[in-house]
Amino acid sequence: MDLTARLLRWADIRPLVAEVPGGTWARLAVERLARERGWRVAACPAEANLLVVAGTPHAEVEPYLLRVWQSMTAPRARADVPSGPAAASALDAAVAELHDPARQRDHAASAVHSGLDPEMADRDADRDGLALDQLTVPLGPVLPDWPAGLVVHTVLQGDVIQSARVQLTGLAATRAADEPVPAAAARLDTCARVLSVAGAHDAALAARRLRDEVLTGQAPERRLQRWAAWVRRSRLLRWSLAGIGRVDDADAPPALAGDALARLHRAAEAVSHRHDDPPRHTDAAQWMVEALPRLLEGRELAVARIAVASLDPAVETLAHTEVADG
Amino acid sequence: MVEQAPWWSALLLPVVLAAFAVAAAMFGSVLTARTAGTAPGVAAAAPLRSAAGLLVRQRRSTLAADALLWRAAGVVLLLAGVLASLVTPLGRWSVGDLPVGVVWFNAMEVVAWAAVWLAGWGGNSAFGLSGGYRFVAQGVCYELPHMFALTTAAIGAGSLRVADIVAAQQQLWFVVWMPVAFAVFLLTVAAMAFWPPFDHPLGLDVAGGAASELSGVDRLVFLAGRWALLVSGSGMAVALFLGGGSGPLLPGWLWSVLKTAAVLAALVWAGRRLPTVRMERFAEVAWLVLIPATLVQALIVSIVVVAR
Amino acid sequence: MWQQIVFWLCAAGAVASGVAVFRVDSMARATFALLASFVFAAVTVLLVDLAYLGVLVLLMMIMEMVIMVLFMVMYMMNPAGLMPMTMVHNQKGALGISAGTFAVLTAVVYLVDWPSSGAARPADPAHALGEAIMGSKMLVMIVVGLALFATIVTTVVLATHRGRYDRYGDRLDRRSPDDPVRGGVGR
Amino acid sequence: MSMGGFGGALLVVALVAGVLGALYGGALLVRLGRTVTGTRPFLSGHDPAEHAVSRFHVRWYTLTMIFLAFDMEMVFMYPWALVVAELGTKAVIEMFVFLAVLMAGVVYAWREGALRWT
Repeated sequence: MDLTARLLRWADIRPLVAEVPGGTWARLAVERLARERGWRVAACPAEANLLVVAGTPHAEVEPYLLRVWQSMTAPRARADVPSGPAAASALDAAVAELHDPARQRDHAASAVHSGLDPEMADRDADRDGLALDQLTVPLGPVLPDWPAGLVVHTVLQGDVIQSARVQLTGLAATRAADEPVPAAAARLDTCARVLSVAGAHDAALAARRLRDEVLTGQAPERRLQRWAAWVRRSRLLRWSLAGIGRVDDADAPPALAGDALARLHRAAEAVSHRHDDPPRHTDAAQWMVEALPRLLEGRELAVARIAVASLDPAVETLAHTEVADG
Repeated sequence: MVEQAPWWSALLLPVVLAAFAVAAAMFGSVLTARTAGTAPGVAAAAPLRSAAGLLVRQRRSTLAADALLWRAAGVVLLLAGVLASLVTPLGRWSVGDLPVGVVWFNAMEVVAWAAVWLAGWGGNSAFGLSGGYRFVAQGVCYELPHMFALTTAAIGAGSLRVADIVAAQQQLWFVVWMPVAFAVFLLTVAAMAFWPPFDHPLGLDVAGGAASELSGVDRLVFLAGRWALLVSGSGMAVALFLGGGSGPLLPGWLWSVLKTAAVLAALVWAGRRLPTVRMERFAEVAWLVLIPATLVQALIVSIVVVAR
Repeated sequence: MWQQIVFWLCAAGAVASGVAVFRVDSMARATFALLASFVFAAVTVLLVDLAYLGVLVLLMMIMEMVIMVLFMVMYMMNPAGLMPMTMVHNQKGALGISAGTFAVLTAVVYLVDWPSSGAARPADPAHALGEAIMGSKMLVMIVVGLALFATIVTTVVLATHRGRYDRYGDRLDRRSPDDPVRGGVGR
Repeated sequence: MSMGGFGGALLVVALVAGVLGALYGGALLVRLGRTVTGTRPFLSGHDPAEHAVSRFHVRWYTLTMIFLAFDMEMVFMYPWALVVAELGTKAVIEMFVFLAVLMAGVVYAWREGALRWT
């Protein structure tokens, strides 16, 4: 056995999870398995060696997945996980592929890159009177801690969003028959995303673990309360999230009112008191998709990411629509 | 009490730093496993397995990347991280006991400004660019409090030589009468090493930020450089505020190792607990709270020094 | 012996990276070539046993060049040099002026009968510097302090697009400022 | 050793160069394939429309200018730390008046909103 093969077998697995509309259950299963197996989820293709597609991708989404795949270098493998129960076997097969030196050398030799050549960025006026270059930076569909099926085409100058346009992609693949994720688990999932984007690594991981345990009905009360208490009490979190993604319109769904902090606190509260009402965001998706450009324009990029995570629009509940910028 | 070690001690410096870094990474990994509810034994090997994965990984270069500057980023970061420890004593020995050791340490730390910006710029990626610029903003906020914390220890000893600063703590560790400087120093060491909660330059919200296009051995070198900076900072915290190698019973070098390990463990632990501090919000705090706080601390220390 | 080797390596390195500043297309490369040049120069200062000055040059120049690169990238066309371009204008004239300056300075170095200082070299130059700043050169420091204060104020006046009246209202009566991006103190 | 202990620094530089050589060399030996060039940077699954290396709008550029002015104080403060104990009260007053003047500038900048992202 040569050294490369040995190292390859021993190397860690870094999955990049791309959720497509309708793939929530698949993603939950993948995230649970990744956590249990001690895999650290990757933030970008350069870091990842395993592309996990959670859900059955519509043809519309495939080009995005292909581009991500092309920007990964060997060792690499793709695992298609159409549903929750299929996750374990799909991941096992992908890991076997990752550990196979012959196949990985093939992957390495066959790396191809296609795509249009980028152009030089162009200038435009900005709110502070400077006219500097603008970059088109689409957020989604393949981005960690980002709602499935959502694409926000932003125009950035520096790290401030000048304009945002929302596009929904791959919705045709959603199956109405899928039963919704139970409210408590959905709330924990949203909290985990907000905490993760806000960089509270430990609390995000704890939320994901609790979410998985809630789904199997064995979340220990003490740990749940401790987590909720931390989220409510952390002053740094309070200071860091205050005022982000504030929704105060009269026509807004009441469940979304307030800023990212208020929404997070309400979710933590509901989880710790085991409120069993339906998840707050399903009915609000349409409103959010229309309101997003307005909420994001003029915001700093990190702030915009936190705002989207805390609103967590369930766009897969919507029909395939294109929404113009607001 | 601290003296210049023989020339071959320089050979040990990277080894010692690497040992600290690997141990700390394992510790962090075990903490993660505890939160995730998985076996800590398996998790301990994770950092090494991650390094193995990066070694076999095919390297990549993005379209129109400035490969020279991009690759230089990791190399320079690692070099600076190791050189920062040149003046840090381990018990009685220090590899290079410079008369201006404190300034040298500061100079090596700010190399990270250049390195992280280059890593972000070189990859020709929007997310990378954003991460690189975030780090310069962070540097602009943290360098002055950091420098005042360093100066406070220097005022206490009346010297910029780290050996003298350690010697001046024979009676009383500086942390006792310079608690603000110590706290700010730890905070800024984490910020200079873009360690959580100051990891916004490598933030998840911009897909890994400055490191988002780094892969394979390039990524390994860059992350190793970050560890070297963090370990160097912890070692310096021990020398400047925690009495260096002084302590009962055990030999000096062991005290240095134990104290450094404790500081490092605290940084690793705290980094996991706290949410990321974003500069767009923190800039004002750094300039209007941290700088005045360290200035008042420096004033108190200089009054004590003059009155003594 | 090894000081000689280091000196000549640094001298050659400083000149080469100095030349590179004008030969590269990219603003980033030009700035970091300039930084490399400063680093080489700093090492030569260390060689003459001016530890504080040498390390200070390193420290300041790294920070300043990184800040410079922000502005170079922000305000120059085509900062990455992806389109072919040249860093120099009036090439012949510039070349003549720089060659002439170099010749004059070199001549001055060799032709002037430099006096040698009779004073003993201080044991610790940094310490001597500290004494000078607090003693005979006190006025210099105070003037520099006021100049820096004036720099901060002027910079803010010239560079900020919105001032306190935009933030706190015409009567400065808003309790918390109205800013596009929220800050950490004051709201 | 002359050069006040900086000889050690040269040795460390050489050593780190060796370590880097070993890392890159080792990676060259065990790698799965040649370096891939021309990869598109990650943009959430899209092709980039423009080169990212462009005139980046630094929102906090006033802050960098304030920093540049303020950090000049380092030049004085490090040597000052060496002599403050000897020179006594006068040195303390002089330095902290100097710093207070600079700090007043910072407070002014804060009031004008220069410490915020525009």
